[in-house]
Amino acid sequence: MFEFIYNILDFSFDLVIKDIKFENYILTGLTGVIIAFAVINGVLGGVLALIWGERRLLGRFQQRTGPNRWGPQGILTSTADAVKVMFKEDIVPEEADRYIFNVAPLLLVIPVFIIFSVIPFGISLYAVDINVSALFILAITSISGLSIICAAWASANRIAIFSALRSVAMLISYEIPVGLSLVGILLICESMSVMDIVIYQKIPFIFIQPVAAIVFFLGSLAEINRTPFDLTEAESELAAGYQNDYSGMKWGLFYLGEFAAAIAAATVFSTLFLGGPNGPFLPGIFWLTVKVVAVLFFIIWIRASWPRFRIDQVLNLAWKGLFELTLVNIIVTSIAVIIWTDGESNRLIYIGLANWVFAFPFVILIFKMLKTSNYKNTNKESMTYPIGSDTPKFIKEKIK
Amino acid sequence: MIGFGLIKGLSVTFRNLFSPVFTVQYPDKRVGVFGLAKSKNKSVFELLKEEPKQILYAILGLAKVKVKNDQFPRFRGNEFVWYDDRCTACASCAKYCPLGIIEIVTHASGENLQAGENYAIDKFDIDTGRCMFCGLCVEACPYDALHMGTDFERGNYHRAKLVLDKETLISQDKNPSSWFRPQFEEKEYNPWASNLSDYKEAGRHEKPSDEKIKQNWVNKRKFNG
Amino acid sequence: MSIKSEPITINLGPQHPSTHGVFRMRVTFDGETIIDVEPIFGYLHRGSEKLAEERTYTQVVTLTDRMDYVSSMLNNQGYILAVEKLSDIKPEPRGVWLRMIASELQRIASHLVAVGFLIQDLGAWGTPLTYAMREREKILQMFEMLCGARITNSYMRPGGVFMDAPQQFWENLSSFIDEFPGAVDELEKLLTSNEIIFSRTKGVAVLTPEQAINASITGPILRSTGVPWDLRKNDPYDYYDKVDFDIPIHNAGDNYSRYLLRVQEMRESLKIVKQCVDFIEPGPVRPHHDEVPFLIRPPKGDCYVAIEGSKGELGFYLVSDGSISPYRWHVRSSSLINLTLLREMLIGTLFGDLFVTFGGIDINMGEVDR
Amino acid sequence: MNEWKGKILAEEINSHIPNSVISSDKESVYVETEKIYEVLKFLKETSGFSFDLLSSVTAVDYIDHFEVVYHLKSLITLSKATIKTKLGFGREDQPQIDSVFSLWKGADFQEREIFDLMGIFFNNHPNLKRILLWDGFPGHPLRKDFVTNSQSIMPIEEQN
Repeated sequence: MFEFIYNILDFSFDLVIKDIKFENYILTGLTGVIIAFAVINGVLGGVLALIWGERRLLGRFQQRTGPNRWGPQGILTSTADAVKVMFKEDIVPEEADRYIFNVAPLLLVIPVFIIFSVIPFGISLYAVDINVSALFILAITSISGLSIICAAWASANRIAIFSALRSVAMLISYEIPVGLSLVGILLICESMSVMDIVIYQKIPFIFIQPVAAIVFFLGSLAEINRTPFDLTEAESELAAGYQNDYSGMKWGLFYLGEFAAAIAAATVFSTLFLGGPNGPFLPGIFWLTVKVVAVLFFIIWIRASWPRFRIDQVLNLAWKGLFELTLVNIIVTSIAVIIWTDGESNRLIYIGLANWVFAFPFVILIFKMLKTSNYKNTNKESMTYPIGSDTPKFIKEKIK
Repeated sequence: MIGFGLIKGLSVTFRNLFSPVFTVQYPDKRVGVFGLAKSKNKSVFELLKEEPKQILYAILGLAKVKVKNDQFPRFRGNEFVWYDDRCTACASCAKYCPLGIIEIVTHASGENLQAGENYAIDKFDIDTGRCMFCGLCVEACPYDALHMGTDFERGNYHRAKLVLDKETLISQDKNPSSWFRPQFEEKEYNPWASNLSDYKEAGRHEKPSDEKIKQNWVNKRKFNG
Repeated sequence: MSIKSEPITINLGPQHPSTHGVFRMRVTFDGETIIDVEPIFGYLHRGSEKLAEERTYTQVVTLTDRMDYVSSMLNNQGYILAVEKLSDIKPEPRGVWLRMIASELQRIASHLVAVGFLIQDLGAWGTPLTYAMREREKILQMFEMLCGARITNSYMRPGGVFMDAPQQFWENLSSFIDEFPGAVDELEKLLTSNEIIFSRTKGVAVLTPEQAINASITGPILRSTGVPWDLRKNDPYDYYDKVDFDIPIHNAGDNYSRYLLRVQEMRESLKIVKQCVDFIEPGPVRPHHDEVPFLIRPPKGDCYVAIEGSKGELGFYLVSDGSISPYRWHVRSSSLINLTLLREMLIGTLFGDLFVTFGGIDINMGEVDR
Repeated sequence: MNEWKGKILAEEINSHIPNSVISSDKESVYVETEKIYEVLKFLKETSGFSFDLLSSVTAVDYIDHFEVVYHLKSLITLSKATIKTKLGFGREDQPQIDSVFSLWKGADFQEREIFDLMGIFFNNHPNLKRILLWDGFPGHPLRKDFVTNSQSIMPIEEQN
């Protein structure tokens, strides 16, 4: 991809001027700008489409129409919203720390876009191929927590602080299972490069690493603050959480960052577990889009159907459930990898079978264990209050 | 077991994804090509011949059709219907109004002196800006002169314009609601289909003939004993 | 190692997405745990009781609509029963049956709102709420057929109801009776066995029957603690002694049992509506104006009438001095009194449970502040 | 549900707590204000009465005196009764009565409401402050001498 654009630029430069100084530096920079421009605008377009799609779909799930006024089927609604948000008054609270207050939205948005730099959109269609890109994705996503705590602290709002503390607690808890869930894949592929993982996925890894897929999916839901883990915003408890004091385009950036994160999470999931751009006949970008849309549909479907967890339950799930599951997954996978070494035919199928047989039952077991609530269940079997057990005194005397 | 309830919930929402919507679009609704043709009672080809621009709009999803949602006949609407021919200026409505928003000013007209002098109405104002549409004024009216209306689109930027004065009440379209008017329901009268500008149709009683008035007059003064 | 920490006090409301109106709480947290709650009322206080002293007995009906605006019919019924008892009016049977149909439908509508918003407070993104509202919409449309208004009904008058129901109403009612059980089943399928709802509401904000009765808590909350106390059964008014229905009770006394109880009560209410439709016979719906005039002048005296509202015992205390307007009108609002134990229920729970408990109590600010 | 006749209930109360009943009518018993707590405690805790549910507490302004009305219900004996007491004769500034908060917690908000709107002071109430109106509201609106037209409902600091 990079070479392709670089060569085109080189060729067209040569047509106009020859022998400019530092030609390769200029060309490298220009190529980078073009790729970044394409990717970022693609993601921005995706965000607008996702906002529209989510609102329409939620509407349909709830037997409503959803937005349908601007453009065909209301597709321009999110564009109109974006324009409106840009022109809204920008309010900074008096007691806010202005500098951090302004920087926080950017801190949320930029890392999300950086993730897309290592995602392969086709078999040889990627911006950069780092040899530790899986680790890179995990590292970059943690920055969003910093952004949220910056925003909350700077806006000097107690409700926002609650939201930030929840966010940090969740981020710390879910980093670990999400990171460990990838270990199984890395063991099988013996590479940390996303490109290598994609090439290795003759069978999508969701069938070979079911436990890891579940853990990764739940973990990424928690990291992007979607239902049932949307405790950071928790509309019915914290109003809007850390965004309470933001308005105008700064709020718009938060909104953008959240939806871009949803797309990023869906893309990473479909790259690592659904085979990414792998698919018959059609180009890779098509298959990737189909998979991303499918994952996003599932995320929206969950949002339409389930309520939210409480904070202690969310943390319990991470530490007492998902963490153990990843450990089980690592043990089973590493034993399987040792038994069926590289080069063996049907290696993936054997490893997958081992995972389904030995690791997957633990999902049921651990979820069953989590069912007990830490509250005391005072379920009384019999009625205790003696209703109608006595008669009034004046009637008693009458009977006498 | 954990998970089954959640999956059941997912199945319920998924089934509803394909069931028809229950929201009502108002004041207009977006339609496709077929919807547009249906709303104009034409086939798509006729429409394509006559109004190709409209077809293009419909394909783009910009075509809209006006929707007017009919309420039920008893709907207590915004504009009051008042028949000045029926009103005797007794001011029952003003007395029964819990908020006191009906203002009536009368003077002795000097007409019909024999049967007891009639009142002429100088002012009949209803401040709908403060009205809560309880309908007690209509219930109180002994001569069926005042009726609830059936309109609800009187949004305005000035509170003063919400006051219905005598001229507006006389001149505006008369689509009375059948709230506390059983005679309308017996007739199966539909406020959205027809107009009731004739005061004679709105009442519970026929206006008595002169002969009957005379008879009443005599009966009242009959000596009992 | 110990980290220095201090409690944090947050002011929730009067503008908050899930306080069900303009309700304010001053909540003190230790981390996420609630250590103190102080409810603050009065943001919707309109002085209905004072207003009633300057209005006639019929005009006060319009004030009752605006008290608990999701169960206006029940408020109308309670008030009208008090007026009838005070001035010794014998209501017409058809009027009473219509009154019962209307108020039971209103109870269903009110419970639908309660269940919908309870789940909304749990964080479900509107889906159960829209399903509940879809059913409530049908009831409100029937109310519009009956009396021309959806919320502020003013349907009942001393001696019965103001007008007979139109033919359209009966057709809609019969189709509603057929369809509604299916809709409740759908709602229950979505919610009742949902593990998230289960884990979040089960065992939260537990009340014992002794606590609840001592704090004058009535209605679904009392019944969820295992006390089968329903004024429709224990102190029948109108014709509730002629219809056959059960009082569903639960023993746990937590938020989950409050939710389940409301769902079961909806089914019981539908049962009552069905029987009322069978029992109703043609006839006048209110006494003639000669018997019960528009301006009622009850004899001197006072009376207290309580009905089983959708939120608990809804009492009306009327004092008459023989004039056309009540000398004193007091509403025993169950919404206000059910909040008495809010502090005791919430202390020790987490932030997430706060609004769930609040939704489980199901108050209406119009009735709390009046 | 049985309703206690005023006369029978008055006799019962008077035989246990002498000189506590002033009079009785068809449904209600008028009790001495000083003994209201004692009488209600007796009615709550004695078997045969066991009024465990305080249905409603309210007050009426009869211009020359106030009247506090207690509507009691009993879930155990399935009966109900009305107890009334007259106080504040001659419109003394702050009529006083004992709170029943320690008997029924349900009296909490209702007594606060009476204090707020009617201006009757409840002794021994742990948290007696205005509930529906704000602190500093001029007067008590449900009293008959509260004139709505002339009295501003704005807080004092905002009036100037």
